[in-house]
Amino acid sequence: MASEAEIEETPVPDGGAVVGHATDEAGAPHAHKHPTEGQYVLIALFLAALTAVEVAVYYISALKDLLVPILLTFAIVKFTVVVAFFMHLRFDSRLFRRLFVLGLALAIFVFTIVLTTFHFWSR
Amino acid sequence: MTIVTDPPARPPVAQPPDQPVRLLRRPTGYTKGIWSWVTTVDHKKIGIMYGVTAFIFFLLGGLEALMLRIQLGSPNNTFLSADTYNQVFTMHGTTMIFLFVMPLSAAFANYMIPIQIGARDVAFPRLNAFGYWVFLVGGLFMYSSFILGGAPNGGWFGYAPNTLKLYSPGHNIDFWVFGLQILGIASLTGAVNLIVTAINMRAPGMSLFRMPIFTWMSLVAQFLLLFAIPVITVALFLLMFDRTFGANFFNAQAGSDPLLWQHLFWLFGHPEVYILILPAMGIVSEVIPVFSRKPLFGYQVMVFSGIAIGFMGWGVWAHHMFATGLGPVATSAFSASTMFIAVPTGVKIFNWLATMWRGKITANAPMLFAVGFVAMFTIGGLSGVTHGVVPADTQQTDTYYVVAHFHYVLFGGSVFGLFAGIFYWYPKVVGHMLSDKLGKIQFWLFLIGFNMTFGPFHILGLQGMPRRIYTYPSHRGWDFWNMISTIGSFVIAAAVLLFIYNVWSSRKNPKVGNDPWDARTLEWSIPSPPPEYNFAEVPLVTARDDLWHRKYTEDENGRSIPRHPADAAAEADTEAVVRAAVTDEGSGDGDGSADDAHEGGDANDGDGHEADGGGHEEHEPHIHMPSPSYWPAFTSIGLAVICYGMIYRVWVVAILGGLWVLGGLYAWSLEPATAPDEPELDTEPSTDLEPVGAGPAGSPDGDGGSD
Amino acid sequence: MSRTHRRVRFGVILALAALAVAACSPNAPQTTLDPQGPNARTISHLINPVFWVAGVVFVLVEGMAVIFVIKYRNRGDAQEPVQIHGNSRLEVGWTLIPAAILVAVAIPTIATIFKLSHKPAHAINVTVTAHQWWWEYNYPDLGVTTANELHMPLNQPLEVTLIGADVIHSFWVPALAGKQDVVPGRINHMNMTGDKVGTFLGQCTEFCGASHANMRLKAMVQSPQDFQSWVDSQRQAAATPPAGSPADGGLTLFTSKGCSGCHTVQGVSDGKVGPNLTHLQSRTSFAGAIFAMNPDNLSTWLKNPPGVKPGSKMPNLNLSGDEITKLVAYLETLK
Amino acid sequence: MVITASEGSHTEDPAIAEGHPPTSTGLSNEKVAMWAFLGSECLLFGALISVYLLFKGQSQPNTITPKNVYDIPFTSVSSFVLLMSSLTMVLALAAIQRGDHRRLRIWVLTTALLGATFVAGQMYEFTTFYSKGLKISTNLFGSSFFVLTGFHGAHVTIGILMLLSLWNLSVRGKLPANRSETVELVGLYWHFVDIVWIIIFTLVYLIPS
Ligand code: HEA
Ligand code: HEA
Ligand code: HEC
Ligand code: CUA
Ligand SMILES: [Cu+2]
Repeated sequence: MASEAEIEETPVPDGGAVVGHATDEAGAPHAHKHPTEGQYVLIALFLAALTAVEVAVYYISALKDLLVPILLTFAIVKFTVVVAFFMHLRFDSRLFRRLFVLGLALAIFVFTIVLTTFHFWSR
Repeated sequence: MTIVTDPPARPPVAQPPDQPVRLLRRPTGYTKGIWSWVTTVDHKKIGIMYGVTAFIFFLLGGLEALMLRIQLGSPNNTFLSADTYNQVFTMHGTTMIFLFVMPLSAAFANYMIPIQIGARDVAFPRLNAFGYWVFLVGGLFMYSSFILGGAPNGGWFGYAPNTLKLYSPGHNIDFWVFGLQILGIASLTGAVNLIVTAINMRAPGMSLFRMPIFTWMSLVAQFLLLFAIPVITVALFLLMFDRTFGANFFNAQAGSDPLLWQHLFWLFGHPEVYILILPAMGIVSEVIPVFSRKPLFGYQVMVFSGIAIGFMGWGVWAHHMFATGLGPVATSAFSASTMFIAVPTGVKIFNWLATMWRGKITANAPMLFAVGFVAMFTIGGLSGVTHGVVPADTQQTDTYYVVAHFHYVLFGGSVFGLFAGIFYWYPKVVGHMLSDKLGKIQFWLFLIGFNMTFGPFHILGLQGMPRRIYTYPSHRGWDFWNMISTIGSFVIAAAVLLFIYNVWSSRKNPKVGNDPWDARTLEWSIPSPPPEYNFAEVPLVTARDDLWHRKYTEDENGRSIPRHPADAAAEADTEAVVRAAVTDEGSGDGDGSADDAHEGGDANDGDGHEADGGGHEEHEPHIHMPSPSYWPAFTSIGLAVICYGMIYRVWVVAILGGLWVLGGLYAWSLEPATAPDEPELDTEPSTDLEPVGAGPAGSPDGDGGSD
Repeated sequence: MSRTHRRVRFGVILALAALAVAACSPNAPQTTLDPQGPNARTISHLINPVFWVAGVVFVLVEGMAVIFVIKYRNRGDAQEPVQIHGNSRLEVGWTLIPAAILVAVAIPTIATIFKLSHKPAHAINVTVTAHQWWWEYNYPDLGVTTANELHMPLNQPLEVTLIGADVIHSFWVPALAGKQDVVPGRINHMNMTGDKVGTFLGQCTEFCGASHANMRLKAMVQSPQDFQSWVDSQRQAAATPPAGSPADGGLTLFTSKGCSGCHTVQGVSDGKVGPNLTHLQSRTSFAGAIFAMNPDNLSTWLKNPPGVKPGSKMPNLNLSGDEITKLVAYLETLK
Repeated sequence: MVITASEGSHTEDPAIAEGHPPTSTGLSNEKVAMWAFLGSECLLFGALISVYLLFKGQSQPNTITPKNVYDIPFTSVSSFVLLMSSLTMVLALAAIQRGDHRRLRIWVLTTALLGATFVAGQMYEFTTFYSKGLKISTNLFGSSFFVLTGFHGAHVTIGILMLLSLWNLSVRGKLPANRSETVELVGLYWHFVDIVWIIIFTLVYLIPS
């Protein structure tokens, strides 16, 4: 039998299951850690550039067979950049990341399976 | 239920006592009578309203069940016409799941989670009230179909294309679609609210792994809701567009594959069934330890198995589609995933048994219902596993064998668990005991009636009786067991009536103290019923089962012994006096009399160590609870207006409803959480709050509109 | 606590009685427990051991629950129980053992899934089209079309192609095979074989609207010879009633009253909405196999189809009694 | 869903005055709620996008297909507009965190304006498609396209409403710097709507069926 001491007094990290640690880099606002306005503008330019390239790729017939992978990669990059910097997920509490990634991963997981049952990939 | 009529309404001390209640004026903590309920933002009152409403819907769903049973009691019966029967079984299933088990679980979650984690309210009290009113509006909306030309008749999972306009003209299905859409809003707001509450409102020291197991299981259920609701929302929207705007999502002639509906529905539907069972499992995990006078066996394992069930629940939905022709590969995969959900569930079953093992068991009503859960749910679970055996399921699916399975898990599981919770927490919520004797009789009637009603379904199913048939010919060998089942259902009905009588007849029972069961968790450390602010001083939690550890310690061979019996009693008395003085509410007295009302240990020990043991009355005036508000109730009604407008294609009405909702939300978000006439941090938040912008700060942000 | 005892006994007895009654129930013609073909038999061989496993777990759990409540009930002694907080070894144990049991169940399950999905050699093809609320059977290779009553030769596999005409239905003959949904927009397949001569009852099992309960069917497993003669008779053209006979009047009404618009009678009409009536009388039942085939039932049917079969897509044609007798007389000739 | 202002009652604790973190994680209720809500939204759009992918190619033969109607240059521009609105949104947040209310209002309005431009573009797109004969009832492509992009458009519209009420609050002096989080919350929602469009633009418009 595990003694009471083991069970009760052992400090159980909050991080365990679904949510962040109580004293997770939270508390004070993270403004100071956030990018500066200048950096924001740079990031935006980068995103704009990616978009431009995307559209370009769409028209370059030479890349026809590579089109899908390229476009997907770009989309994922843009997605991640916005989430990480504009939405501060890179600087904010782990809890926020967990909540969002949980939903995102779950969505990708289940809908991939759904599409598979419709033989989506093979058509 | 009589609870409603005598609410523990008490004005927050801060209120200037001379405030006339005018409709245009903001309701205050002083508002009395019906309006105090319409405008309340107190999670306890909201919990009570959830509970009472859900119970009434249980009666309706049960009434429908009895109609089903009368019709099926004998072959070629003509008690119900085919279409009426289809309406009745559809509404029975929809009611029991969406209007009874879910909201009753929500009732317990609302009432107990904040108290169990030592909070004074949920994170978003007005959103909480909104959730309740939306639920009520959704339920009434769906039931209004009975008087508006016919109730939904497509089954509780409304398979397309049968639910398309072409095959289901008339508004029956529309009421189902829009009704569930409304109820979804209620569930989603509730989920967000309770998740934030459990994550963010825990008292100091209440680490996640000290949270009571009921809070844990409800939290998991809320996460399932958070992610499952959007899926059915989409499914319902697609169906709505098909029916209302001629879209083609489920129209095979247009090249669609109607199985899409089944995937979307069960992608929601299976997590849903765990949403229905996890809170009940949480309740059972609270009740069994208390009445075995032993801690829950393997708390951590219980938590993790709950989480595991939550995760695995996302990988099995297609087990509802084994006969649809998914192909051997997909079916094999889902067959395996389905079976292995039995593992974490089994762990729970065995841990409950291990909790009872070598305990000191008081077999009173709550405990009997809890043990009944373990016994009956196992049967349902086992039939579930036989469903997972795909080839066998092609024989079982859509027969009464399935109906047997899900009634054993839903009634033998959820309902037994919820009744355990009702008998266990009733004294805390209402302030006096239910009759344990009547409770026990009800339990045995339940157990016998339940097995009489649903046990035969196993046989009927295996004998090939399909579900959802309004009639069946004789000489199929189904007559006898159907009759038995019908008789059984009336035994259950008797038990339900007995419960109603119990509530009524026990209303004069002596008041109980804080801790009538000699229980383990925080809710039992405060008065019964609790004051509006729950804890005069937020407790400092030092251990799992904190209250128990304030009362007991363990001797060298691990038996629990009272810490300091003497002053426990003493403090309890002083404290009773204190509270009686502070709150004009006699919850403190009658402690002694509680003993004879039940078999629970000494009613006194425990409260003594609660945070508000003496001397805190000067704190009280500074506890401002958020003020009541009209807006949640007001706003929720707009949703029904939208839906009626949509159904009858009176677009102006729909638009008016939309404006109604927007207006309500806007007024709501501009309204400070706590009325300005109370000295409040609201209009200009004091600086020590900014860092996290928590609390009333930020009230007026416009994002009330984000849907 | 002897109540508890009675409770267990009640439960166990119920369970046993249940199995007993269910297992040997000659008067349950639609039962799944008495397979009459290889597929159904494979399934029951798969599930029966699982039922026993479940039974063992059941007895185990219920037993412990009851025994603990009785054995450890509060006897009012002052001593408190030992506070046991958990035991990792035990918990791992009752995680792994069920897991092992389930592996043992999953392997044969998956094997059987694939086994049953194999397309049998030299099977007879039949296309089953599910309509609200009746079954249409088409033997493309034999050029036979009939309704509600499926004929199949002994020991020869039937390769069934399932097509949905309107909503989702589910085709099921418990004695021969598991059910298979009929999904509009998809073409599903299943196969079944009868290895005993006889008539086996089945029914639509996916809720399909008002008369879902009235969408039944029969599967008739015949000796090869009988099957062949049935096929031959089905191939014949429809009988033409002698001129002037009431049946002849019925024939004229059949076209004038619009029956011909929905029903096929070879050489007379080829309506596609309703069942093919060319050899109506070769069937023992009609309208989703809910009515026995006899003149009285037919005339009741013609009087008001939706009246006797809720929602039926065959409208009430407000026929006079005389018209009905004539029509029935004609239908009687469709041997 | 409705994520309203907090009424976190912990803040009334006498304890807090003594410097306790007002919530157990030290994070604000609203922000946790918003992120949970966004997690939930992932499944909403996940479902809608899957439905589109599943059906875009399933229309009956010789009915309108994406190729017939899409105007990639036009959509690229509106995508760009929405992308830039994310920039102005963060700038607005930065502004209020600096206590610069003038710039806050400018940027909030710009964001709303860009958003409105996007929605206007979408309306134009819908009408042209409609005039080309693509209706929600035309075929599966029509159904799934209008529903998916329509849902996104609705989200943008709601975002615009939220931005306007921010502006209105700020003008009425009801948006002090110490309540910058209100702006941050609206921002989170806004950026989410933007990233959803990033996915839609690629999967729906650029990747041909
Ligand atoms: C409370 C709700 C609830 C719960 C908890 C469950 C639990 C389970 N369900 Fe159930 N189910 C429903 C509600 C629920 N179900 C409903 C409402 C339907 C019908 C919907 C409709 O069609 O209308 C349904 C239908 C349903 C089907 C589809 C049947 C069909 O339509 O053909 C299947 C198929 O696999 C299934 C499986 C399971 C399994 C494997 C579990 C498992 O989680 C059970 C696990 C538990 C145990 C197994 C018992 C305890 C375990 C032990 C004692 C360990 C030892 C055990 C073994 C080694 C086996 N369920
Ligand atoms: C929690 C869920 C739950 C609960 C508790 C119940 C409870 C009961 N169910 Fe239900 N049932 C479902 C969920 C539930 N059911 C679902 C999801 C379906 C599938 C629907 C579908 O196929 O779409 C279903 C289907 C279903 C069927 C199959 C219908 C069909 O397929 O044709 C039957 C048939 O007997 C049935 C019977 C019963 C009975 C007798 C009870 C009894 O236990 C009810 C006991 C309660 C009472 C008897 C109430 C007491 C009321 C009074 C005493 C009257 C007083 C009233 C007033 C004062 C207003 N249910
Ligand atoms: C609008 C179409 C329509 C018309 C007109 C119509 N029927 Fe029918 N008939 C049906 C349909 C559909 C069914 C199947 C009904 C069911 O089983 O639910 C049916 C079934 C039948 C059956 C039972 C066949 C079987 O084996 O199940 C008979 C006999 C029959 N019709 C005779 C007639 C006669 C005689 C007339 C003319 C007086 C007629 N029908 C006119 C559509 C029609
Ligand atoms: Cu066809 Cu049910
Ligand atoms: Cu399921």
